[in-house]
Amino acid sequence: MVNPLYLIIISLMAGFVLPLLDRVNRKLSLATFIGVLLANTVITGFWMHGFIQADLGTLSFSTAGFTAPLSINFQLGILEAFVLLAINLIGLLTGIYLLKKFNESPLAGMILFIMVVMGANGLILTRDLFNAFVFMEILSISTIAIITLKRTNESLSSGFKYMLASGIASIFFLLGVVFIYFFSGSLNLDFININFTDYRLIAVYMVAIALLIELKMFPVNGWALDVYESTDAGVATIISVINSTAIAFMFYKIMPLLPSNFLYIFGIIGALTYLMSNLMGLKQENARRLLGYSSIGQMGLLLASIIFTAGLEPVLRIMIVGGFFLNHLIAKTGLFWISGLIKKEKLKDWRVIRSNKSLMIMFGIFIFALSGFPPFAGFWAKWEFVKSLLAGQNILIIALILLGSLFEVIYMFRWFIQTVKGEYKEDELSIMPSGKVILTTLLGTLGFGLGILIMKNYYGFNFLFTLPILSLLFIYLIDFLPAKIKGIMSLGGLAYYGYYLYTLVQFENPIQILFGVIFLVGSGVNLISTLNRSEISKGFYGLLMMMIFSFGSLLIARSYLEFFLSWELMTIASFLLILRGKNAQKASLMYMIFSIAGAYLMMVGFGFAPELIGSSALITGLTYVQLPLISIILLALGFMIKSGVLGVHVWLPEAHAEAEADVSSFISAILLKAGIWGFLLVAISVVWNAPQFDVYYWMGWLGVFTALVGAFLASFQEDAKRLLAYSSMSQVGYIIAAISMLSHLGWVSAFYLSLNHMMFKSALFIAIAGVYYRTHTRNMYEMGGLIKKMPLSFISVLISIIAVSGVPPLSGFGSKWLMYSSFIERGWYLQAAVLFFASAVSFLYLYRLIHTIFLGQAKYEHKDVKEAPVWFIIPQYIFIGAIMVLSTFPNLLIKPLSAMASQYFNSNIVIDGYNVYSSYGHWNGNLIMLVTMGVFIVPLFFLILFIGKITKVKQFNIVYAAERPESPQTTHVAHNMYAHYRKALGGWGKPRIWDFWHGSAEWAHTMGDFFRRIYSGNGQTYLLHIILFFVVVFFLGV
Amino acid sequence: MIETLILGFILLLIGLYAMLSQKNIIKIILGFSIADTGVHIIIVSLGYLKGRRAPILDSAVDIANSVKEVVDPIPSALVLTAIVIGLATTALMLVFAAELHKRKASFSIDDYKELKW
Amino acid sequence: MINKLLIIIGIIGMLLILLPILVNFQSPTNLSALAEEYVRGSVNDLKSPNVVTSVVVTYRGLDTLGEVTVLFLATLGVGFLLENKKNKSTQRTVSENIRTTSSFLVSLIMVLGIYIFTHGHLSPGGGFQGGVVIASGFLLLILSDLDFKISHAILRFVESISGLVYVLIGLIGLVLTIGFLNPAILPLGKYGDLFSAGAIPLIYSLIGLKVGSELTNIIATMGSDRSSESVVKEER
Amino acid sequence: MDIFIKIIYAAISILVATLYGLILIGIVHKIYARVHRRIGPPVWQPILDIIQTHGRKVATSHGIMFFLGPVFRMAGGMGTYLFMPVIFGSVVFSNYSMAGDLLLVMYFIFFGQLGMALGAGEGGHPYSPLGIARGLSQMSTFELPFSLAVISIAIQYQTLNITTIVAAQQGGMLNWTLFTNPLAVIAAMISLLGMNMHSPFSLVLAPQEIPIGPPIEMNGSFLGILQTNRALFASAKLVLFMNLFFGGATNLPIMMLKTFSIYMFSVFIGAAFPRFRPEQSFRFFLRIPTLIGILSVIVIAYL
Amino acid sequence: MNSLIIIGLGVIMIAAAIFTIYQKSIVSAIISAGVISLLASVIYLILGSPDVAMTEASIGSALTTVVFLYALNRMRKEKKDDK
Repeated sequence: MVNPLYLIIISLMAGFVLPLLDRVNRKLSLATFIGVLLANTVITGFWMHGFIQADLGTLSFSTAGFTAPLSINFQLGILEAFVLLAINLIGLLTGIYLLKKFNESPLAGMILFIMVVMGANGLILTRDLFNAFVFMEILSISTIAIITLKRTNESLSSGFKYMLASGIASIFFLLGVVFIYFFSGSLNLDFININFTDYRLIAVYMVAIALLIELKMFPVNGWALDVYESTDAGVATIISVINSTAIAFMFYKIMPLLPSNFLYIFGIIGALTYLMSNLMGLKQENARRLLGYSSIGQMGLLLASIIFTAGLEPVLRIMIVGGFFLNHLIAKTGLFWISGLIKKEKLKDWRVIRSNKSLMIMFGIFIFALSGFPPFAGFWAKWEFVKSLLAGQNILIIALILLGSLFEVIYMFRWFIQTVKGEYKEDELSIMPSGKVILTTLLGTLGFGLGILIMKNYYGFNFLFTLPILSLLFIYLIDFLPAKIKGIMSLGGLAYYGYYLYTLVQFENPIQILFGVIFLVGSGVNLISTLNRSEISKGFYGLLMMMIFSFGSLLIARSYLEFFLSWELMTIASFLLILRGKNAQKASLMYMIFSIAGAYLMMVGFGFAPELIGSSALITGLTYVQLPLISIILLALGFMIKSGVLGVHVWLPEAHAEAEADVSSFISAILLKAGIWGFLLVAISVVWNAPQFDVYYWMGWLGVFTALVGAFLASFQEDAKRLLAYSSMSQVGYIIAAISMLSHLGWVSAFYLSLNHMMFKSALFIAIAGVYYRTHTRNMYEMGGLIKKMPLSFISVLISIIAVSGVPPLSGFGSKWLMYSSFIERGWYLQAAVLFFASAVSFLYLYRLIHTIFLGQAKYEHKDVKEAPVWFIIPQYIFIGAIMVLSTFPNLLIKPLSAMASQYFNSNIVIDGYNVYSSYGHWNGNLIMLVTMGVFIVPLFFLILFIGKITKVKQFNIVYAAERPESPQTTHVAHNMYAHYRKALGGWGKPRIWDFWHGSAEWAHTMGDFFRRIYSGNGQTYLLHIILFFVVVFFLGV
Repeated sequence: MIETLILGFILLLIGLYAMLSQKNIIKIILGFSIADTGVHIIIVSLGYLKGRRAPILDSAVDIANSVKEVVDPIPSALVLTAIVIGLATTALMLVFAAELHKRKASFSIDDYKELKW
Repeated sequence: MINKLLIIIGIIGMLLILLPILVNFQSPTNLSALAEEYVRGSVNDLKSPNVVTSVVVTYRGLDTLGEVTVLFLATLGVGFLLENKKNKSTQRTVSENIRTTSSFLVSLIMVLGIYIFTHGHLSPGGGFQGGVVIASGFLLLILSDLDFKISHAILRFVESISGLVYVLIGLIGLVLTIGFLNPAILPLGKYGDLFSAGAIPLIYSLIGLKVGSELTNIIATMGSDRSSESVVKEER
Repeated sequence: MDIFIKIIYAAISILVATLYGLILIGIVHKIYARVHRRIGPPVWQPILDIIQTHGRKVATSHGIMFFLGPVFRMAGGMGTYLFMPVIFGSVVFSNYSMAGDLLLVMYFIFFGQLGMALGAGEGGHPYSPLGIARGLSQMSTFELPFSLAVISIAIQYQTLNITTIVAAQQGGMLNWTLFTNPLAVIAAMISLLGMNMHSPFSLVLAPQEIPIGPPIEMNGSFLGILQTNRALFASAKLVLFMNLFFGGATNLPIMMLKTFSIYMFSVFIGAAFPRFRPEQSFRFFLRIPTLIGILSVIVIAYL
Repeated sequence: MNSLIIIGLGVIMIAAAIFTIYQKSIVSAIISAGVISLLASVIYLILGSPDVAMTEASIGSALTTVVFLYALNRMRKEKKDDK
């Protein structure tokens, strides 16, 4: 093992020798510069390798021929090696990134850079407190000096502020260190063996506070923001990554000295920093400063994780802290680098990034990584961290962190969406230096690879769970192919996947097969409609397959983590798919925010859940554990958010409406079912162990009102897709309510409805997609009379809406019958009445849908409209066919569904031939079909026989006050069709939930704006913050 | 020695007060310098043992019994380092101040808040 | 006004926090174990009468190396920030008397400086103090002789070489596997001699040279006149 | 064989119900006329009207859906009627009630309405969708109290099977739901006013606002079928109410008596009140009748 | 004896510190801050740390003051040049 002193020696020698070399040749000094950084990286790499190969424990290296505590010693363990490797690697890469800059500026820049890295290395390695002080000074002085690499008023003044703050911090640190020596008689961390209680506390307190200041904790971090904003991108990187990491590591080293109550407070400060800086970031419009807020937040998170993982086993601790660290390291480095390439201050000007495809992808990767999405390290870290915090009952910390994380997601994704979707002019194009772009790409790939590494090696995930990611990558590679080829390949892949799951994985539970049909067969049929894409559709199939395979993974997940992983992958894919829509900025952002909020609820919910026994699929595994109430509530809420339950439904119409036409059907018909699947899993566990009827009673009400409100909202829409979206919300409400009943019949009806909804909603969305494809509008009042142009679409819509409405004889009635029977049987009478009301209201929107599009007066501009493309027609008729078959032979479905539900409940429906008996009534689908056909045929024949001569008339030949109407626009009753009803509802018709969420968002922004006023820009105010922070935190702790 | 310790604390606080209350950047740096001096005095006071002499073991000291005769050398060693570092910091601060002044020709720290929020 | 109040609160708060230390302060009666080791070791292992020097140069040699680095960085930073243009020749003249007196004084000061850092292990003082003395000599020169121009190149050279040798001396110890910066790479010699205590005098001399050149550099850079039209390029 | 007999029985049943419904309408017209101090048309006038409209040689059609609309409507009426037993204990009049229960009947009502709405929609006349919008809205509101009443009696009799419900009401007037569960009956009867679309709830046909409403474009045989259905559907609804709330009927005369009385109830109310504006009507149903319905459920289920 | 000296010195130093803060003339303030360091070095001597005393005297009082004055000089010059 190479002596770690060499890290210092090499850097110092280089530092001293560079001024001489530079006299000879600048090239030489540049080579030396890179050589030193490379040597550091290689050395640390060897250590890491050595530590991975063999468990060497921690090695101590002393100086001056004496052992510690006489002399200063360095300690090298796997942790040190890991952190050192990471920061030296970033140092090397950033050094390369800055090479051009260094070539043009004075030599001092390079030396200072080396010294920053050396200071960080020394700070991490040393065990001597005073030595740490020296290295800290090296670190901060070199950092401050290098800030002026970019020479502006701003960077100078921010450097000065930094100096003042770090000056005070170093005074505290020095005093603290000396007092520690005075009280304990040693400066070496390994030999300090007294407790710092009573008045001695101040010694360690001062050291800790100094580190917190240097770590830029809230609120003593105003100067740091200025620095991030004003300095060169590369320098900001090393401050954010190298500098902060070294200090965080130092904090880790002095942790054993700190009393536990203070540690707790520092942990809270860390979490609070995370929350506050992200809250304040909401209002930020300057990209660099935003990254500054984010950096500071991440440091807070890192600090909190260091403190609150103290009791964990080392490997897990490394997973958590190391995960956050790596994530921050890579994402923030990448983002800062990109900011250096973009050279735009305003967030919205970043759209020029679109001129460079790979940079844009990297930007996305870094943002996803920073937001804690799989497979990046932050995801795993957050998962384990929340779990461990829960084990320690630190609810407050979880709340702070998750809320902070949510804010971070909000501004990061707002930025991302703005960047990816914003219009940009060609002349804004800027040519990016390709070397730096490659470097950034390398970094992004590294981050991605690391995540995959954790996934494969630490957790040992099955191939199936990496499939979503792999498919994305694979299709990205063949993205140059035409859409049809990719589509057919996807279809083939999906078919094989389904076959593979069915035959080889072998479902443990028939319910899995049901949802497999919904997820995979449904997706497969829906996929046909995407074959209509004629262009290349870059990126589309990759994301689509990623989403579909994630559905599959959800089905077979065997642990909470597998489930959550697949869930998050699904969220990524669906978010990006929605984002593809033309005006989907707002929609996709809302989708992301709500998804993340839901995911966090789930994460906490899973954290509370007891460990699973064995490795069977979740649907079996969950039956062996008893979920605590809190877990049930959180999980159910998380899943309900994804399903768009009342109160959190606001994302749903936007996402459905703004997504591309053939994507909406996936979202509505299948994605919402993923929420249902999760909700069902929780319910299964509950049913099997201790039925929590109270909670589910209220969830039932929630579902019922979702159904009602969804139906009303759907009735008041002008936009066809929005109407269908609210209709989906309404239907999901039925399903949620039915599952919440926790009864046999309830579940049968929920299953029945889930499958039915998948079919008819797919058909409807695809039909509307066809209409949109032809008419280029989603506003129903702009259509009309299309029945003559698009008869096939009309028929499929007709049959679908009959199925939705539940009018006999189609399969919809089956679900209604099961539903009401189960509600009455379960004793949920009022709920049943509300549902009945909801389904009556649903006629309003269904009629509106079919009438305003297909009936009434045709518009002139649609006179050349043709039938929808065949690729849209095929899947519709597959679904329609399935609906017809299941309507005629309902037992095909009822029997297996009943069997599924009777795994958990005593069956109380009897199936006798075509008769289905519940304890309240009966229903014979076959006979109904026959009678209906009979009563339909009789008047039909009568009419055909006796009608006499039929005269066909032209469009406007109607009895209209003896006048010919002027135009279809005035004659087609479509706009605001149910105005009376809206009026009748009065105050109930106001969009209160929208107002609530808007208000909340507004409030958060106002709060962020309010708090960030403390950063007055005045260096002296920042000093005052520091002093007051010192005082207040001390008295809080005491 | 408690007297010097108190003195050190007073100087530290005066220095901090100056840093917080003075608008003139030179005065702020002076405040830092005073606080630094205070810290150094505190450190040296902590190493002092009553009635002992400097840790230089020349002929005037009984070498065999030296540990009973000299003051603690460690704080002195630390302060040596700290003083030099203090100088380095002060010099850098002053250069920053000078450069800032060059841009805006103002001594007041209130004039250097281009960046905020 | 609120600002003032907060400042007062802050300072009083700090006072309250620090007060317990004063109240509980007891002057120790014995050296700490570590200090005792140092005192003994300085005599026995290092043969250096000045314990502080032993601690600074040997036991905590890494600190000192770091400290030199900090100063080095400050020099760099100062130079980096104040990119000096050519000195403007000023018309002010200094009397011949002052000039000769000062050059005489300067040579005395230099000798004193060298004495201080070479005797660092024997008497109070050492590399830093000596270095400062040397720097003050140069300061005197700058003040008295306005035409005097210090060659930055030479300063850089001295600075670099002394720093490099310092590190190399440390490295020798590492290569000999007796420890980085171990002064025992040279014979320890006789207690109390000038050439004793191993490499301590050598190291201290190098430190003296380095500190001297660095400080001179700082002074020279800061003191040098800068023409007002030398506007540093702004990056925007 | 069985099936054929069943079909013949069903045909008889429908014929009787249709004629009865037509005569009921005639009677109502007569009563209105008398109230207005006119002589009025003869009671069989509706039958003559139907024959007359069917006799038209020419019919105007706006398209397939327009053509199918009346068919749907008629099928809806026939189906609704056929899925419930008309006379308790009678084989001929038990219809196809074994195909499903009360829920089926309630939902089959929508079948005809939906079909009619679609057919009328294709007519392209603005009054049609206006009328339909009103009709659907009002339907959704009066279904709420009605469904509450139905739920209430389902709880009361522990079944949704109409035959069983009727059976439970046998053995004297006091066993009728009217007396055993009066709240539910009140709620349902108010809904019936809406269902029958008599004043004050005659929003859909509203002569002064949107004359005739949805079927405005219907003519010839289309109109004839619609008129036929109107009679059949009216009697189907009455039979449903009779079965659920008034003890059903064991023979034809009792059935006629009971249904006539129920019908007269809505006719007299209609003659007495002026028409509501749409939103007034919606609000009305969502308030008092709904409250009564909820009360009836609560009383039956929890008290 | 030592205590008395120290208290005396201390009072002067504190006075100098306060003078530094409230003195309008920056040059005087810088000089008086230098005085504090100089007196501090006396205190170090009393506390048995001649090494520190030497360092403080040379660096703390002399060099620091010089650096301050130089910096001030630079700024002053700026002002003149500006006018």
